[in-house]
Amino acid sequence: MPAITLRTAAVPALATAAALLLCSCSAGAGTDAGQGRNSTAAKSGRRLTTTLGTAKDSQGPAPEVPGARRGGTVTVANQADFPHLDPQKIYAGERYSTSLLWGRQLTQYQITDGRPRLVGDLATDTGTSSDGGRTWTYHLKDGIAWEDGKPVTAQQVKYGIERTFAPGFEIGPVYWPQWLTGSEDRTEAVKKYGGPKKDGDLKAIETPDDKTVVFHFPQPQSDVPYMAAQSSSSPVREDKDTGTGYDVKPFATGPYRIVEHKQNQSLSLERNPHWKPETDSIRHAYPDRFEFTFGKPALNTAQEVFNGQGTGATTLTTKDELPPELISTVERDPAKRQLAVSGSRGAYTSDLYIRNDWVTDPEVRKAIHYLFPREQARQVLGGRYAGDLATTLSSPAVVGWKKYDLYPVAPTGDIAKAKEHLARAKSKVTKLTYAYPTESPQDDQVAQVLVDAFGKAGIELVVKGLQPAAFYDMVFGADNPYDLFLSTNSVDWPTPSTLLPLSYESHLDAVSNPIHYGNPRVDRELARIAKIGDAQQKAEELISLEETVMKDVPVVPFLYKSVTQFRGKDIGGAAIHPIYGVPALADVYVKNS
Amino acid sequence: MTRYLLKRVAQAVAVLLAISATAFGLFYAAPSDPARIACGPKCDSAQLAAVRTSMGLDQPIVSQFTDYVGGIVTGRTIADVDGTPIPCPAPCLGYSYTLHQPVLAAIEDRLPVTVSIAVGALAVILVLGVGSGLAAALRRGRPTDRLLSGFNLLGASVQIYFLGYVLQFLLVYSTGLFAPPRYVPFADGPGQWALGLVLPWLVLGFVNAAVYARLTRSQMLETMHHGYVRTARAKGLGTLRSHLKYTARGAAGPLVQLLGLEVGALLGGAFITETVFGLGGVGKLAVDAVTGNDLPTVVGTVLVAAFFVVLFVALADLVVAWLDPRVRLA
Amino acid sequence: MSDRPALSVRDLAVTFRTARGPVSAVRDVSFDMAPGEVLGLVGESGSGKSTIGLAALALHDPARTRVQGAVRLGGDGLDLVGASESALKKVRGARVAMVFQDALDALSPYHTIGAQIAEAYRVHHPRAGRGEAKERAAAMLERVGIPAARASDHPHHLSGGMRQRVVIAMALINDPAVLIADEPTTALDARVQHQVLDLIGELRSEAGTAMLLITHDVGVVARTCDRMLVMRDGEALEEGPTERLLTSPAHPYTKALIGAAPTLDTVPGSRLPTVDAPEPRQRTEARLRAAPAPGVLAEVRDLRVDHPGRRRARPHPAVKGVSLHVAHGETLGLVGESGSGKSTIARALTGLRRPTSGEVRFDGRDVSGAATDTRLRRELSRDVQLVFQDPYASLNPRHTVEQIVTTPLRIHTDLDRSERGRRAAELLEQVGLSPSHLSRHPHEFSGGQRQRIGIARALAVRPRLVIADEPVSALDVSVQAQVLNLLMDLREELGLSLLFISHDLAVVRHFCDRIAVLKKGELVEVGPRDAVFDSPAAPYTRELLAAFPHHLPPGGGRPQHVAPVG
Amino acid sequence: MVDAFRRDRVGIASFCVVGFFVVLALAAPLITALYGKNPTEHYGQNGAGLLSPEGLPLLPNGGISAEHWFGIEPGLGRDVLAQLVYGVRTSLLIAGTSAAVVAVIGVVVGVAVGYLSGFVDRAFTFVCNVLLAFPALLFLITLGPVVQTRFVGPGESEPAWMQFLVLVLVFSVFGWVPLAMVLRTVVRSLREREFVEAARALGASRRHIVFRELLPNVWAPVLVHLTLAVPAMVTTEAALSFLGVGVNEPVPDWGRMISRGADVFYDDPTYLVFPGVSLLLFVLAFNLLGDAVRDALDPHTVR
Repeated sequence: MPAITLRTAAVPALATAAALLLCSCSAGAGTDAGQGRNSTAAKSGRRLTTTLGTAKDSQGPAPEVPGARRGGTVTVANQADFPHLDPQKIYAGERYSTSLLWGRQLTQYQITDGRPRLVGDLATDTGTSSDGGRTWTYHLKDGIAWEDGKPVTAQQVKYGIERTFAPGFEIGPVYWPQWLTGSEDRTEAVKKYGGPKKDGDLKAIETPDDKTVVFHFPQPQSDVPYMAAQSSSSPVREDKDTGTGYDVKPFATGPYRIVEHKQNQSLSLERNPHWKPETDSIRHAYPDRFEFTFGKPALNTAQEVFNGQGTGATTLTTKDELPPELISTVERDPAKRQLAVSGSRGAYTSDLYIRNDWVTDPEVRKAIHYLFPREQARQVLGGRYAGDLATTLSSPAVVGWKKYDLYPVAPTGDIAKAKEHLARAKSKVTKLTYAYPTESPQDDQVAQVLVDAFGKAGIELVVKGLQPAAFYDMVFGADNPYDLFLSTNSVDWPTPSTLLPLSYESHLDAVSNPIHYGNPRVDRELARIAKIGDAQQKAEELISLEETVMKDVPVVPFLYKSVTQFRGKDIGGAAIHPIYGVPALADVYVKNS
Repeated sequence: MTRYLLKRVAQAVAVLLAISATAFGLFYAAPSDPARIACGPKCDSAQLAAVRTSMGLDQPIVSQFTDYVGGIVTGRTIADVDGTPIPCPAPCLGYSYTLHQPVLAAIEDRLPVTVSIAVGALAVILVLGVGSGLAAALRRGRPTDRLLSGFNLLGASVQIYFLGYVLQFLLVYSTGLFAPPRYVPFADGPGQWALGLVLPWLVLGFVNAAVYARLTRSQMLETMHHGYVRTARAKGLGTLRSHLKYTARGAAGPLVQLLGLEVGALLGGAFITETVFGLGGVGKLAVDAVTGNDLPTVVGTVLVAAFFVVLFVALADLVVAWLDPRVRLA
Repeated sequence: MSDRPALSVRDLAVTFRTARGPVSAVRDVSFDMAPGEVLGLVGESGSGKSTIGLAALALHDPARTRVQGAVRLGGDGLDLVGASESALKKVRGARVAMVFQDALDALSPYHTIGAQIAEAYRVHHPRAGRGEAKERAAAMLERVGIPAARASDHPHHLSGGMRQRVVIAMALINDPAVLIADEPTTALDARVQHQVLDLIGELRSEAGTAMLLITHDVGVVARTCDRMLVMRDGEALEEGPTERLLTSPAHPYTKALIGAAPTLDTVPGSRLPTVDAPEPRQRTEARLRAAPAPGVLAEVRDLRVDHPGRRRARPHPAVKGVSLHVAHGETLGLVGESGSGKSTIARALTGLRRPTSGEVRFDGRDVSGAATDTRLRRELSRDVQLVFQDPYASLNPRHTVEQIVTTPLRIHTDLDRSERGRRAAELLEQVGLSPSHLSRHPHEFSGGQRQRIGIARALAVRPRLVIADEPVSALDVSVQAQVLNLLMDLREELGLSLLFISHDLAVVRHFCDRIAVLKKGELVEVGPRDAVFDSPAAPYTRELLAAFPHHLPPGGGRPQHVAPVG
Repeated sequence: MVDAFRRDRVGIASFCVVGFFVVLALAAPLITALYGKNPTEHYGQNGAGLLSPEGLPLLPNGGISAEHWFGIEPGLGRDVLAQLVYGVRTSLLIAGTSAAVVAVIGVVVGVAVGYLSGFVDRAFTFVCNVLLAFPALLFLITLGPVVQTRFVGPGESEPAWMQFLVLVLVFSVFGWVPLAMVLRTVVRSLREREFVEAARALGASRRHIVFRELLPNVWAPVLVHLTLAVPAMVTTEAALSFLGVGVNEPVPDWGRMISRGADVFYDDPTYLVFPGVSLLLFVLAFNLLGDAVRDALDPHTVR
């Protein structure tokens, strides 16, 4: 290279680096961020009592949100797109909540002052049972229509539920197939009826006229009104059923319809002219449009929202949570603190799952219970923002929840006690494996926290980070090779009936019972309780059985999950949906600006 | 010429075939089963087998590959997970079971973003890299040269993921000097389009410009010593004019070739830039596909990225031949 | 035309700034050129002659060069030193023009020759349209003897001579008052050189342009210049009318410079004067055959060598059926212009090129296959060694002199390290270098020294035939003389047989016993030295001889300008 | 050459900085022992008063204190200085090994192809075209998990050496191409040089020509290429960690630190600045060294 080289020019480059170094001073989190100051972190696991509304409650329109205005465009920014929009494939709180914008079900939760009440949505009420809970009847409201103006019929509701039997719909809830066929599990159910394309008409559902749906169950069912609120209970028009395409762009019955859905990029909603507020006691439709954007890192979205940059002022998130990195910034500034939308994340709990058939010795599981560094792990996940430390299996958000703490332990863990229990174990445990999805660096850090704690108790914890897809594949697969993993789960609706019977019954497959828990006494109890038709009694029995299960330490309760999302300053009405655990979009409006 | 083009096309096809075969073989060995992911966790083995059949995963890999290549040429019909036939016209790059759309359509959706990033970044590279390289060469040894070279050295040493975040924090979120990075289609207003992308352009351009600045400078200095530049000055041409007309022309060859490679690479997706600024281009699609184990999309994006590289490298060769009549295309 | 000199240089000093401090290239040079006069600037490489040429157009990079003194033009007396860039732009190409040495380098490969010539016109005739400039360029091309139709060709389509004509056309299109010609013909074959010089003279005298001819070749000066100025190490040594300087040089260096290059009149085989020894001990008589030839040592019979064609093109022949031989103890000279196949024959003889057909024999043995048979080549190289033209390229830059000189010993002998070292020292002494140089690398040596290293390497295994391929043509005249002297001494001492290849008739005549003349791969004439030079049989030989510059200034026939003594 | 290098002050300075990093890498255990911290201990979590409940350092400037000179890591509260020092080790080990492999493959292939030409050359060009057009980063992202699931049993963690090996392997697969291409061109022009012909004329064998005549002439471009390739590999490795597919916890790694630092940048910029600036310095020094080596080896350089 001829002439003067570039290197004599290193000096400016170095100077820049040095300047960068100098201006990087920052205030520590400790300057005014103490433990006891105001925090936006919500108390998680708020106790709930979900009531069943009456037919009157089910009549629209929904009670106005005070101060709400019509008009404007709301931007909903999340890093990830919805994996599914097909109503029969939707099976997660945030998707339930979002799909309320365009989808309607037989029943739905009406929220007033933060209290949920189950009311009729398409149906006039939450359903009437007869025959000891074996027959449930729903009548459809008048004036309910699709986005093209055609009325919603009972046959379309039936068709929607029939779809849940079809192949490809395994990812949705299994209750309709199981209940309607009286089967142990879905695999058995679909042998009896394989969906509308394969086996045509499903006899268990009758539609005597366009307005009436009658369910016939071989066994008594008490939770049908709740199941009727699930997205699976949405009507589907056979002529609009585009198969997998329906998963990208479903046909609307709710207040909005989907204009365009570019996957992982955007989803645009506009008003559905054929939706009538007077038929709907749940949803509001204040904004003219909803624009969902996907792909932007949560941190960027948060910055824009808190600073009101770009469309930030009219943006809110339903999936992206307040990044832990921004917590102290937000807490320092009251104006920003207001923009955090927090609450209990429905009935979600996070637990350390232990494969009971491998870590068979309860003493070892107890040792894990004692050494588990709850506080440290939670600190990595954002401290109290992650939720409150749990002592029970079910969330306080479940109807009838009772507090218990079978093996009290300090939040930071009790290594000495753990060692005691390990000493009592029949065979010495020196090595355990822990799998986790590598979704965020926090996952890696939690793993390191665990390695540290297990190490102190003399157990080598082998940690294995897996791609998220591979992780879920693996730990819920029949041949899951890992001893431990953290899992966040929820009951499907706020009664205890979907918790123990669907996860702690020894015959269940790995997907439902990934810890392979099996206790003959619990099995017998569950069989007995299954026959109870009275919802109230059933709930009570299940709650008391929970302590019996937890005596075995099948899992280590970790957190009652909290959620903190955020909204722009011009977004009104954003509050966490008490059931679905995300901001309820159906109540959101754009403030006067 | 025609003969050259034909030969070139044949070479390109061979390269692309080799790349797609490699990608196919590699991602086939990926950790999780695409069928299981498409089917969901609650899928039993019978359902899984059905899904595998409809996805064609039960075929031996070689026949899967030949089907794939056949699809590119003639198009084909692919069965979705539930057996729904999906038409995928030529050039069919497969069908994404996660996105429920043909891979090419998914790429086409995101290509505008990637093209927008590439265009702007390229402009920055040209102005900042080539421009400062030219200026440094013309003022070699003087403070301008040192300053520009230092600036470029910094660019060569700094990382997008470091600089991107720091600038984003300083210029967007702390001071609001720049609009938050986002993609607005060009058709919705060129102003908005440019405003949303200016920061990614600057960062990507700055980091890549260094190579061009160095190459431009050293090429210019090398060419400057050629007699014909002196001849031009001896004719009475001004210094600047003779450098621009003669030196620059002589120095352009390697630059054009590097640019060809760069344009190709940029159009294949700027993975890190797109990740840092949250822009949903082809790079993001590819990374998402890898993490989501979306095999068809991964192979498709690899192939498209390689296609752009091959295409623009070939174009660059043509430009070089046009620039330098001594180069014979053979 | 004014009475003032067309170009007047006063106390010119040029200093380059380098990382290791200023380097003075030219000191206190003064001279005048009358309008229409031809001044020869003569000197060896590094004497500063080209620097003066560039200074006359103020083409030095001001950032790295300091020019002092004055360079005044005739007419308005503009001093180019310190003139503004805009003033200089008007001068360059219009009033002072330049012809550069290497036409291939001086012409832009990217533009057509027509465009390049037209540009030279348009720069100084801003109002002239494209069409006019194009016409002017075409006319100028015709004047330098190139069909105007070739204006749209690129330089690489033209031959070396034509390229030089283009450069001349470009320089003269604006009828400059002063033409600076920097080694305008050095890269060309003698005949072409002759034509180009004639062309310059013709065009120049038509327009009355004064010319500064920069050259290392005294022969060129002799036939072209009115006056000459001898430069050495940045200083002007001697100036005067060409004739006077050539016949009675005052300065010993001038004397050496003139005598160093053999001419067609020097006594063959005599020791040549060098700068260090301007008065060599003269061999009084021409070398006779050192030893009578008892037989043929090496020969080629009906040798044909084809260059492989590029890709699918047809191979074209480089040597078309040549039969030659070198007898024991004899020196055969191989003469021809570039592309005549001289080097190809040398390479066929050393086993580096495979003959397409014909026979190559050494000492009676068929060695045609040596190029493909490593063992055969190895055996052949024991007896036949090659001295290369380029002393820079033929030595591995990463090796020490010892490694270079001992490589043949490693290959061909069982000598151990210290023995090889001793032999290397001996060889260095033999070629006039100090054994203390053994551990140095080639780049620390001058061109002449490197060529000595090359000769030492060739002699290491005591070969029976040395093939010297243009061994002195890359060297300065005085160094050339030294190397020729060395070769002659070694030949004497070791009784070598030599195949000596050169394009320089005088050198060949001086050095060789027998001469073979090649033309385009064919043997034109072969015979004893005197026969070939005194009574050439082939017309081509006569043509070559006619084109060769003689030292003595031609008696009259050319307008003589009386130079104002400066 | 050494003399030329010695005269180059920036070159010497960058050489010192690079040397400093190499010493850091080699002496990491010693340094941390003297400093009294280790890179894997969760100081912030195990000691009180260092991290807020949300996991951010309580002390200003990322928790810089007499105890923790460069502060502590948000979240786990590991010592930043100890992590940085061990991070150099990771970077240099991977880049150094890859560079060595690249050098061997590049030299062997480049020199062989340059000398042989013909069919070998066409095959080589094809392979180069394929590798150049291949999106290398995407390949890198995918390969890690593939190797992990194929070669590591579920009950074992992927050993650190295997992660290193995968990275080295991939860097080598893509890294030798430019070097071999450069060497091919160099050797092709060398082959035409007269000294090679001179060696042939001396009767030298092919082996002699390749090893004694050609190889000594290619080590200059090799050295230049490698000094510039090392920082490139270090940054690519960091980029992979940034994308979440680099070296796993708990092996300290600059890329992961930067990635994490980018997350917490708004509250704790110090944590981004230390690894970010370290990487910048490291790469800058290596780039400068590469330039210096190039200049020192290039006899034509006029400075």
